[in-house]
Amino acid sequence: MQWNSVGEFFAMGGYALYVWGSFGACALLMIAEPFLARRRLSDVRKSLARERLADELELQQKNS
Amino acid sequence: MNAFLATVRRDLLLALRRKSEVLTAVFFFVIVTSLFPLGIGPEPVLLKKIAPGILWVAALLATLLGLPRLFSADHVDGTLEQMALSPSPLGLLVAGKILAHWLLCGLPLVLLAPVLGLQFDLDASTLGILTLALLLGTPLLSLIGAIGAALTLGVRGGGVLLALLVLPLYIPALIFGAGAVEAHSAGLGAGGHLSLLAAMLALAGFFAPWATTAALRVALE
Amino acid sequence: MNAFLATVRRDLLLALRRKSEVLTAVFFFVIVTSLFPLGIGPEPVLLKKIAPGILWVAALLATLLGLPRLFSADHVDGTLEQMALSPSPLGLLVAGKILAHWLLCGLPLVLLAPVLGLQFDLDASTLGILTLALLLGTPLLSLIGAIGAALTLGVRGGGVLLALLVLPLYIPALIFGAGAVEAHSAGLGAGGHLSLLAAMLALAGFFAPWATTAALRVALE
Amino acid sequence: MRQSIIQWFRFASPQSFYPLAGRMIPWFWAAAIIFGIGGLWISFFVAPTDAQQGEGYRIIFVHVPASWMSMFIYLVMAFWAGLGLALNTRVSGMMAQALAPTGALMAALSLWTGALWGKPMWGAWWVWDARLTSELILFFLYLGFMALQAAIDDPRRADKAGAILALVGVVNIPIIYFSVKWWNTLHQGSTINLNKAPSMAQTMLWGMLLMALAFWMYSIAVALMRVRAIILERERHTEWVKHAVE
Amino acid sequence: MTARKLLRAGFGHNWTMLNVSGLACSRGERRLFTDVGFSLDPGEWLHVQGENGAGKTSLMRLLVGLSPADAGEIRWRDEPTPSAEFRRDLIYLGHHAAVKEDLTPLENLLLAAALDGVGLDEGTALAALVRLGLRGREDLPVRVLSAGQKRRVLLARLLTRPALIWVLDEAFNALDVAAVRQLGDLIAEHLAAGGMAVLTSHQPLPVPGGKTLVL
Amino acid sequence: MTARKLLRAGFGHNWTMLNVSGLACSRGERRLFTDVGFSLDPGEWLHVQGENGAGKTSLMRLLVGLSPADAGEIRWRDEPTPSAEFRRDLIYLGHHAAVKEDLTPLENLLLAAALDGVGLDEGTALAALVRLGLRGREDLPVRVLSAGQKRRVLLARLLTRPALIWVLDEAFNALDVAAVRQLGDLIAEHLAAGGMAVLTSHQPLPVPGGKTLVL
Ligand code: HEM
Ligand SMILES: Nc1ncnc2c1ncn2[C@@H]1O[C@H](COP(=O)(O)OP(=O)(O)OP(=O)(O)O)[C@@H](O)[C@H]1O
Ligand SMILES: Nc1ncnc2c1ncn2[C@@H]1O[C@H](COP(=O)(O)OP(=O)(O)OP(=O)(O)O)[C@@H](O)[C@H]1O
Ligand SMILES: [Mg+2]
Ligand SMILES: [Mg+2]
Repeated sequence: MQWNSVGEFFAMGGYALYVWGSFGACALLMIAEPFLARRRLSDVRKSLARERLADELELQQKNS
Repeated sequence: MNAFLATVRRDLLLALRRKSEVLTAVFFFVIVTSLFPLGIGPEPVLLKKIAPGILWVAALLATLLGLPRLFSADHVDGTLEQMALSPSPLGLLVAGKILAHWLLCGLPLVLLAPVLGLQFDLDASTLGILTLALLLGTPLLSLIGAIGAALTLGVRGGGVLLALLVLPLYIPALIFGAGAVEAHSAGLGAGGHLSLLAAMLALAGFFAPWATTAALRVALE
Repeated sequence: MNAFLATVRRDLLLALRRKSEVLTAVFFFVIVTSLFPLGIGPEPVLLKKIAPGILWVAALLATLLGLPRLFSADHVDGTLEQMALSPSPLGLLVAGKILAHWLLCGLPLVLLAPVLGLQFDLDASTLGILTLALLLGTPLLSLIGAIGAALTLGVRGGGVLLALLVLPLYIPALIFGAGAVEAHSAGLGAGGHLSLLAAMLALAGFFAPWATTAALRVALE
Repeated sequence: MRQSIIQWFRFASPQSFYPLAGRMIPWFWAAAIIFGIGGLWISFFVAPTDAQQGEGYRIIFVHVPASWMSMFIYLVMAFWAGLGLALNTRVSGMMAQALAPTGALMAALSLWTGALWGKPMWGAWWVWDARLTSELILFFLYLGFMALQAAIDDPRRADKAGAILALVGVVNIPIIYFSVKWWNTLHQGSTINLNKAPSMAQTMLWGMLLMALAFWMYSIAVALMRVRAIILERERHTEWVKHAVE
Repeated sequence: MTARKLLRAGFGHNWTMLNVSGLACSRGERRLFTDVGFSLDPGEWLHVQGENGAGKTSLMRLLVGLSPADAGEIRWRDEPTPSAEFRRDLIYLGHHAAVKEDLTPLENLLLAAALDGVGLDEGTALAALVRLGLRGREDLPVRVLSAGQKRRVLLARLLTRPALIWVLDEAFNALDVAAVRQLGDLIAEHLAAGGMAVLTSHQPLPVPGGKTLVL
Repeated sequence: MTARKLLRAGFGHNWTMLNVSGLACSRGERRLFTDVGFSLDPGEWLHVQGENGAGKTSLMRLLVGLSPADAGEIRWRDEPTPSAEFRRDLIYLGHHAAVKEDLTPLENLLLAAALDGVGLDEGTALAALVRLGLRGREDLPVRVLSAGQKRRVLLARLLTRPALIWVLDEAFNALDVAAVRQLGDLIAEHLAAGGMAVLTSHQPLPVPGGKTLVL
């Protein structure tokens, strides 16, 4: 373990901007991407559910 | 004024509908600037020297590439006829189309130029001047280009003829635009170049829509 | 084979009918090369150094500019459908169109390059290499470009999208083409570069018409 | 033989693939997280400070996996695309479409982390080095693929056109790679040479390996998530989708 | 949306609304027609007839002011055209589709209205599309519509913008039997409300009455 | 130029020349038609009917092989299409003009024939144009022709290339009365010589007999 303090860890020996810039960008994008993918999935699901509901309503109308 | 805004909105909507279109003008700019180092070789000193020229030529070509579409789609499908017959003055609609063209093809280049400048290792103050020059220059390119687009409308061989007509007219913008950066690098100050660009922009903003409208009426005859 | 020649003849005839078209690709090439001295400044040593790169990038852009028209006119007016249904194999007709495109947009550049090279003060043997490299490279550009033109056919945002697809694929041609001249100037001999260009040309000549035909069939669906 | 292969791909219909993907995703996420934590631990707490580059070299632990993945994903994408074109299976086209954004993301990360590494090491954000340049071109190829697919709204056509482009690109990638390499090395050595990181310590190798595995698992997980969405979008009017989504 | 309110002043004068006299047109070395004249008052319509190439389209383009005549005069409300007033009173639908293939029918209508500077709410636009049988196609890009459906999108403009004079060049092309009848009804309604129309068609027109001009 | 000599073998077999069965086509989410089938033998023709957007054009494109069917089979001379033989026997004229606006009618005909790999001398081409009423327009660029004249240039291909089966999508559009009659005669001649035809039109067709398919 080469870090003596938390501050030293974050300073990264003077390369903080570059190291945290790299790791930060990776973390940010790699967290964002699955959320975007999931939202896409849930959007489709929602619209499918809406369609189902509309179908059912139409059916009810026909029956009554 | 309403019709003006409606035209801008319409053209933006059409462009967004072709999602890729907005981004691809930008990517063309990026790719063309990247082509030059590949053709010329990777020496940093040399590249730094020719960077402003390359960025300006690339911006000019990227604007040029979007020009044929400015009126041609509306011409082919008859919308332009409808515009000429519309109760709103044609000049207003044309001005709207030009503004939309700049928002789609010009503004993104201005925003992107600093990033590309970094690739050529330009420093911060040079990047500032470059961006400012492009901010003044790209609307000028759109305005002048619109005249050319209208003149070559429906003419056989349009796209290339357009380039031929418009590029010579772009030369002053290129000289003062790229010159501003070089003057700055040489420690001469870019003020003179920039104010000339601004003056040309004012002039073109006044006359170009008018000339474009006249050219369109001829094309419709 | 007859249908192949007929296609070439037809495309040449169509281009000649739009008289301006043949000349304007050439003028675009001339104007773009002339823009650089304006954007970069008139230092002869610098210009001489970047000349091959600039000529190659200009040739590449001039070819690119003619690409959207390669199939789109035939697509819009339904001729392409007729070609796909014609008893002659579509691949043959496509090869004919590519050859015609090269004759119209590539060959003139090759012929003109030495003249433009003189502007940049290149010596005779360098000019020879430049011309030879372009002679091998421009058909390659037409072949690769045809694939892109077919893929973007009838697609929203065509022209600019085409540039985005095709320019990255052009890079090897650019590097070896401009590299040949530089290697020659550096006394290293251009043989290696030129034979690589020739190899790529052979590869593309074999695969590109095939890929283009496949893409056209997709576009017609 | 050929018949049985075709049979197999018929079996891999969207209908059977959708729940299968759903069951696999958590496992890949788990693997990605475990490998990721291990990799990060090594990269920050086990790997020693580099003698020449100080702490700056730690960027390697994201840079190299991202670069590798960006290249590898293109191959996989082209594989699926070619399969779709040859056998006309529906899932293949969807897989190719699902992989492209992740590949582009990896290429972008490689460029970004590389630029952030270059500034302290070479004093420039960007130099026209062979490897950098070919990565940039790879990024453009991804964007071209995505732009082409976005521009065509009939999914069947989009798949086929995208497949042709991906295959053309895959032929070109080696050509591009070598041309850029030679372009650079044939030149007088005015560019700064990209020094290989000095004799990598065993621990660094392990760190990179773990991170690469994490990136790999991550890519598979995200691509599967996206492909599920794409399956539903494209098959929304089939009976099974109506039943699958309660 | 009727023509009535656009009529305003115009009655009680001794001039006709549209008065065309002495028109001549040549294309290349060919004289298409000379000395063509006619006049229209509210409620009247003109059927321009003639074989292929007789000059019907050319006449229409002169009439609306898209190309200049070799000779002759066109007066609208007793003023020479093209006047701003004429353009406000006019709808011209030509051979071209004049719809954006990338937009949906609804967007096409709304944007066309915005460009003309007339207000149009979505409800009215939708009603026009439904009336023209495009129910269920409001949200598809026009590109995928059938030939007849594209024409219908164009024709919907007749319902969304009030105009006094309709100039329709082969508007019945590509329409099916039901749509032809419907367009006929539309024109008849327009005439009854005091509108005017100039039509060409090679088929018999389902509109009663009307003057005839044979080129 | 007649279909007779193209017939060759084909009689005395127990299959029909064109046999279509179980065709299905969907566009977007819409099922346009399912299980469409018909067959044609020499001298027979089919009238495809249906309102705007019913799927007539889509059916024609499946038939000639421009887009793939969702299901079903098309057999020509007892072989599945698209075969090289089918393409040799086929002429398809669609909604599009498919003529080059920059070329003259004569050049258009000659080049179209050359692309198809069939010989065509200038005399025959000229005769076809004259027969279709384009006398005096042979040397004008197609661009300046009227809408109907453009269609006639396209139709002239029917006279300059022998083919067994004509697939004509709304070929009667934009034609004047005389031209409609003439095209009807042309088709009748073609059928009498053993040809086949698939036609769509919203107007009544001036060709006697014929099967009907309503979509
Ligand atoms: C934008 C800039 C950069 C880009 C696009 C980039 C791209 C790449 C690529 C594509 C690879 C994988 C190559 C392979 O495995 O053969 C790679 C690996 C690597 N890069 Fe970078 N790089 C960049 C900047 C840098 C910088 C500045 C350094 C260090 C000073 C660096 C050090 C490395 C190392 C050590 C490897 C692993 C070497 C190996 O596995 O052979 N890179 N980079
Ligand atoms: N440059 C020219 N030289 C000679 N004739 C020309 C020229 N340009 C156009 N024409 C002729 O002028 C006429 C234009 O006709 P127009 O388009 O007005 O016909 P139309 O009555 O609308 O016919 P259609 O019923 O086919 O639509 C055509 O006969 C065309 O051949
Ligand atoms: N993506 C899509 N989603 C839904 N419907 C679609 C889509 N693409 C096409 N359609 C519909 O498919 C039909 C295509 O019809 P087609 O062009 O074959 O009609 P047609 O019978 O030739 O009509 P017309 O008489 O107008 O020429 C149209 O009704 C159109 O609205
Ligand atoms: Mg007409
Ligand atoms: Mg149709």
